[in-house]
Amino acid sequence: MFKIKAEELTHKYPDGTQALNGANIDVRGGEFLAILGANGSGKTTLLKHFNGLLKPVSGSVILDNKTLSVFKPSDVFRKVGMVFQDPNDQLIAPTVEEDVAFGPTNLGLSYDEIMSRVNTALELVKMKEFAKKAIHALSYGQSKRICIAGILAMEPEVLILDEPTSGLDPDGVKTVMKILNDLNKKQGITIILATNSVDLVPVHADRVAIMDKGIVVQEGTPESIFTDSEKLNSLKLELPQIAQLMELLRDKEKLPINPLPLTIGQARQELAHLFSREDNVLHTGSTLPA
Amino acid sequence: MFKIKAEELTHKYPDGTQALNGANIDVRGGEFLAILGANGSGKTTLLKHFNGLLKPVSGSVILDNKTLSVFKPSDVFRKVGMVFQDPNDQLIAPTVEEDVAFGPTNLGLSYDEIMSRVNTALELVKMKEFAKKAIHALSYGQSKRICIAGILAMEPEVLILDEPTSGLDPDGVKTVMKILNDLNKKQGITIILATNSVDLVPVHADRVAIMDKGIVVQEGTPESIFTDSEKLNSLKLELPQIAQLMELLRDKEKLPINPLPLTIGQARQELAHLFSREDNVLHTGSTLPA
Amino acid sequence: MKKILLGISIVIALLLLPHVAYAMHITEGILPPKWVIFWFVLVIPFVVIGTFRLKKKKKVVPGFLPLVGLVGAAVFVFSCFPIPVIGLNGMATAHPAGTGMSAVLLGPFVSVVIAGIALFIQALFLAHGGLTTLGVNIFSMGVLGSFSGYFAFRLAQRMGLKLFWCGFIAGVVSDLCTYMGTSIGLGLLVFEGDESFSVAMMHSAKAMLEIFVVFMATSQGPLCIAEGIVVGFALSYVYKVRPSILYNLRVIKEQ
Amino acid sequence: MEILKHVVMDHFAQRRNWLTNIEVRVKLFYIGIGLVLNILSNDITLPLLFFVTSLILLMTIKVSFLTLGLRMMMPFLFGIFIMIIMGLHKGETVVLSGTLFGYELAFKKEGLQIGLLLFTKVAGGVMLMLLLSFTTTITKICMAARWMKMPETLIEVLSFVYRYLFLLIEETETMMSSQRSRLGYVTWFKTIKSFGSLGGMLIIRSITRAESAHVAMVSRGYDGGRVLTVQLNPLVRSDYALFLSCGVLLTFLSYLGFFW
Ligand SMILES: Nc1ncnc2c1ncn2[C@@H]1O[C@H](COP(=O)(O)OP(=O)(O)OP(=O)(O)O)[C@@H](O)[C@H]1O
Ligand SMILES: Nc1ncnc2c1ncn2[C@@H]1O[C@H](COP(=O)(O)OP(=O)(O)OP(=O)(O)O)[C@@H](O)[C@H]1O
Ligand SMILES: [Mg+2]
Ligand SMILES: [Mg+2]
Repeated sequence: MFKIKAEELTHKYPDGTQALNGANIDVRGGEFLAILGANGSGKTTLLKHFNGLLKPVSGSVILDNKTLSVFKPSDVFRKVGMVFQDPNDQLIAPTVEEDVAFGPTNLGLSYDEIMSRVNTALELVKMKEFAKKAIHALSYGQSKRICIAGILAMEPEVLILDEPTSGLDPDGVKTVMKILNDLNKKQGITIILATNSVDLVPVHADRVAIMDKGIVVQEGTPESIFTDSEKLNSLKLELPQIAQLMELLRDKEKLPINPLPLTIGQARQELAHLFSREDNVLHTGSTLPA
Repeated sequence: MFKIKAEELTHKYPDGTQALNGANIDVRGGEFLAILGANGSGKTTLLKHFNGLLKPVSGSVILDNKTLSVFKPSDVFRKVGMVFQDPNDQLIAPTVEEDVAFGPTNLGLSYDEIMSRVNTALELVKMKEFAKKAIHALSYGQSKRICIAGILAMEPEVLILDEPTSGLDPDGVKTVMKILNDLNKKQGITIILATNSVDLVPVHADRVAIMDKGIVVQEGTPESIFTDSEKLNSLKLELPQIAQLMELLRDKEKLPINPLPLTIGQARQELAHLFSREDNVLHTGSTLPA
Repeated sequence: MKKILLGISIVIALLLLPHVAYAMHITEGILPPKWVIFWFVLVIPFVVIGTFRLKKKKKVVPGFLPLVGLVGAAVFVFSCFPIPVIGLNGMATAHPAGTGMSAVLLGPFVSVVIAGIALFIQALFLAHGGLTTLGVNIFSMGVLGSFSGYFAFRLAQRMGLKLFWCGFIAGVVSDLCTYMGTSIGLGLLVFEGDESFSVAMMHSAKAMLEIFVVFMATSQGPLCIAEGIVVGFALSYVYKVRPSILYNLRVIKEQ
Repeated sequence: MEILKHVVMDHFAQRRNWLTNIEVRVKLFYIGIGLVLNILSNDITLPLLFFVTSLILLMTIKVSFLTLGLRMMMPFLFGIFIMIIMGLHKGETVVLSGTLFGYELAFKKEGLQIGLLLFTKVAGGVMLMLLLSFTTTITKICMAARWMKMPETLIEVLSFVYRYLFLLIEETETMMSSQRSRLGYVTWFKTIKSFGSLGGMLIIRSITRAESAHVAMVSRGYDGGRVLTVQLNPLVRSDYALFLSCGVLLTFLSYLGFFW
């Protein structure tokens, strides 16, 4: 079943930029979808349609089998939470606790309920001890996590993130991605994430969609998307580092690698396997020069 | 010979944050130095000392064998150009041309000289046809290039860049890094670059420095720095993807890989080599299971 | 018959008025030359003093120029907030004047300059206001709005009110004065040279009052209050999050 | 913000066409004279002429009616409003009268005529202004202003406002979206409060941006000198020819008795 779905979405900004040109994408409940695409390909625009921040010029967004337009805005926001790229755009209250409580308060919950949600959300992003801190005293990675907590406190069913890892150090990237993975796998939250880091995608995403000039040009499992570097390059993208290496080994060094490993784990397995097979192959007459 | 050098730099922000704690680093003329470090480790603060934007509380910056403080500010800015992380902070004039001309004008050049520098700089970053465009009508990657052009027009000897690739798509990253590489190799400009993307470093940098809590904790060639993932992880960094794979192959699959390849090219060579050697090794009795 | 016609025109007028008030600035082409010259002569001293102050301050505080430019842009954006208000015509959105805010942050003279620039851009980009009417618009929004807002704020502060209330009063007063200025500008249009001065004055005053009442009754009355609250909240927000900004701009004294 | 999204855009002026290519000083000169003649005129012909000519010129560069309509809406409403005021306050011959909430109202013929004239002046004047703004970027106007020896400081502030306006609009929109997506705009009071913190964030934003812009300026050698430097090309013969043709046109119009 589809949780949320875009059908032939087009969007034109008031200045005439045609940012979406008939984008189609289905997102299943509980899946982790990554959206890739060059700068300006329409990722952010598409994401903003998913929670109704932008209205399509034509086409529609279907959430739980109903068009988005029949929902009350507040119901949509409750179901679909969005984390923007720049945490500074998003943290509105002076302290961490107040900020995370902002959404639940507007849901009209009781004080106890609000506080328990704030606590749970802060725990999920591992920032419990920062509850009383002032927002401006947080580091970049920390503010990112508070943004996520602020959305989690509204207990959304779908979590949308726009480039959640840009500007973070490798450790911060790992932490944020780990949190998202846990939310996805343990809590069953559907996650849609737009990103420019191709290396992250195969590790975390169940499915990938690639956007170009306002349409979704390709979609599928990471394995089916990351097969051909030329196609990707024409879309201003590239294979993950590991896949680039493996492709070279396959095409230039003629190693029998198939399918293309995308993650470090897969590559390790494949290579180990190859090395062990060499054993047998070599005895029956290898052609590799010494 | 050292082009620019930080000696025991300490810096404390007015609010009491001790951002630098005695940082030492030497940069040779014509080299390409990458500075790595976790969020908040003091990279930006250090860079801002190199062109005198921040004054050290103690310690000193040496440029061409003289302390920075004996230079006139305008001379420092002429020699050391800095590109900030957010292009919107750096581009202040309303059009591309005006903005690139801003630096040369402040150097007190003649109008013709200014215009010829503007043209050359725009050509170097391949943005000549955008000269008359309004800054706000540029895409992110384009504005990044204009930032670089604006500094190039001042014909600096040292170019400092703070996370020049964050927020760019893979193609944009390639383009910007290519421009920097050309400037470094062809024009002999010394480049200092702070970044969070470890994958870029071994491909482009001659030397790497790692910062932690306001000091430079390690420095050396990429090969000497990227040897040990545990050490790096403790600094909130990680090995480049390729190196991570190779390390696993070395440590877990017991492949005889030494030194650790860091780039795709190196890894390809090493693996091809290994495969061909297997030939010989295997005949003399390999231990890998089938 | 006549009654019906009148009724229709009144209904039309009532429907239109909120939109007119929404535009707020006097449109290009309305003022005759003598009033154009009159208003320009009246506001030029303020603009000149403002520019002069800016220039002097720019030398002393090197970062002052980008500061004024950016705060100017921010106030422009602020003045485009679609604030929902309830007026005669039901629920509508209206836009704050914003000069109260800029006067509090940067002082009244610089605020006049900023208002002038904002009006110039609005005239070109939005066709709100105009070029020949720039004078009268600078008078109402820039001069009246800034000075009244600034002094209201300082007075409230002197009286020891909380920052929120100081901002509130500044917002309300500057908004009111801006509309008063616009009403004066429009009312003077019915001023006739060939009547005796006092009669003509009476005439214009009546028109001014009518226009002002109409403005207030549609949506601008409630807007005053709303703008006051927004300015008050905005200032106290800044105070809570980054008080140093207010200290540095000398909006409030550091304890 | 809708209002900004729809109209604060200078992308028409960014395009290249024969109108944007005309030397900015020539354009300013023409529009300036047009605006002055417009408010000087005593009957509706000249304003209407300006309205129609500008409209036709704008059509040649493919500005859509919708765009123009959106921008003309406000001025037109203002024009109607002013017609009502004039109708109520000027002249003798009453054509319509009645009471509203006990308040005497009487429309007079002469007043309505004056009002109509004013209305056409609004149409003509605003269309002239749009002709300028659809074909000239603020940067060009800044350059021309400098050429006319306007105070440098004013021009610099104008260019800063222009440079950062679009960025701040965009950032404000994102901030507003994130407030909205956490239900910051559900009741009137919450809306007002959200606008308050939005205003506060906007102030903080602009001031930190100003600080970093200043840092960047300093690192590019700024010490209180000029911000804008690129100059206009000197006027060439064709520009003078255009200037001159204006003179000819004026004489011709005055010969036809347009001004008196
Ligand atoms: N508010 C806006 N007004 C006008 N055009 C816009 C606006 N926002 C985005 N665009 C344009 O719409 C297109 C799609 O933009 P969008 O932000 O969706 O791209 P993106 O894929 O998110 O890019 P990035 O990787 O740089 O974030 C771009 O050409 C962009 O310039
Ligand atoms: N203007 C400032 N005032 C006070 N503290 C600051 C200021 N700028 C930076 N800091 C603090 O100084 C420390 C070093 O900051 P710096 O910006 O140099 O880190 P960085 O290595 O560039 O981090 P990032 O990777 O996030 O850019 C951090 O703890 C930061 O919070
Ligand atoms: Mg985006
Ligand atoms: Mg930094």
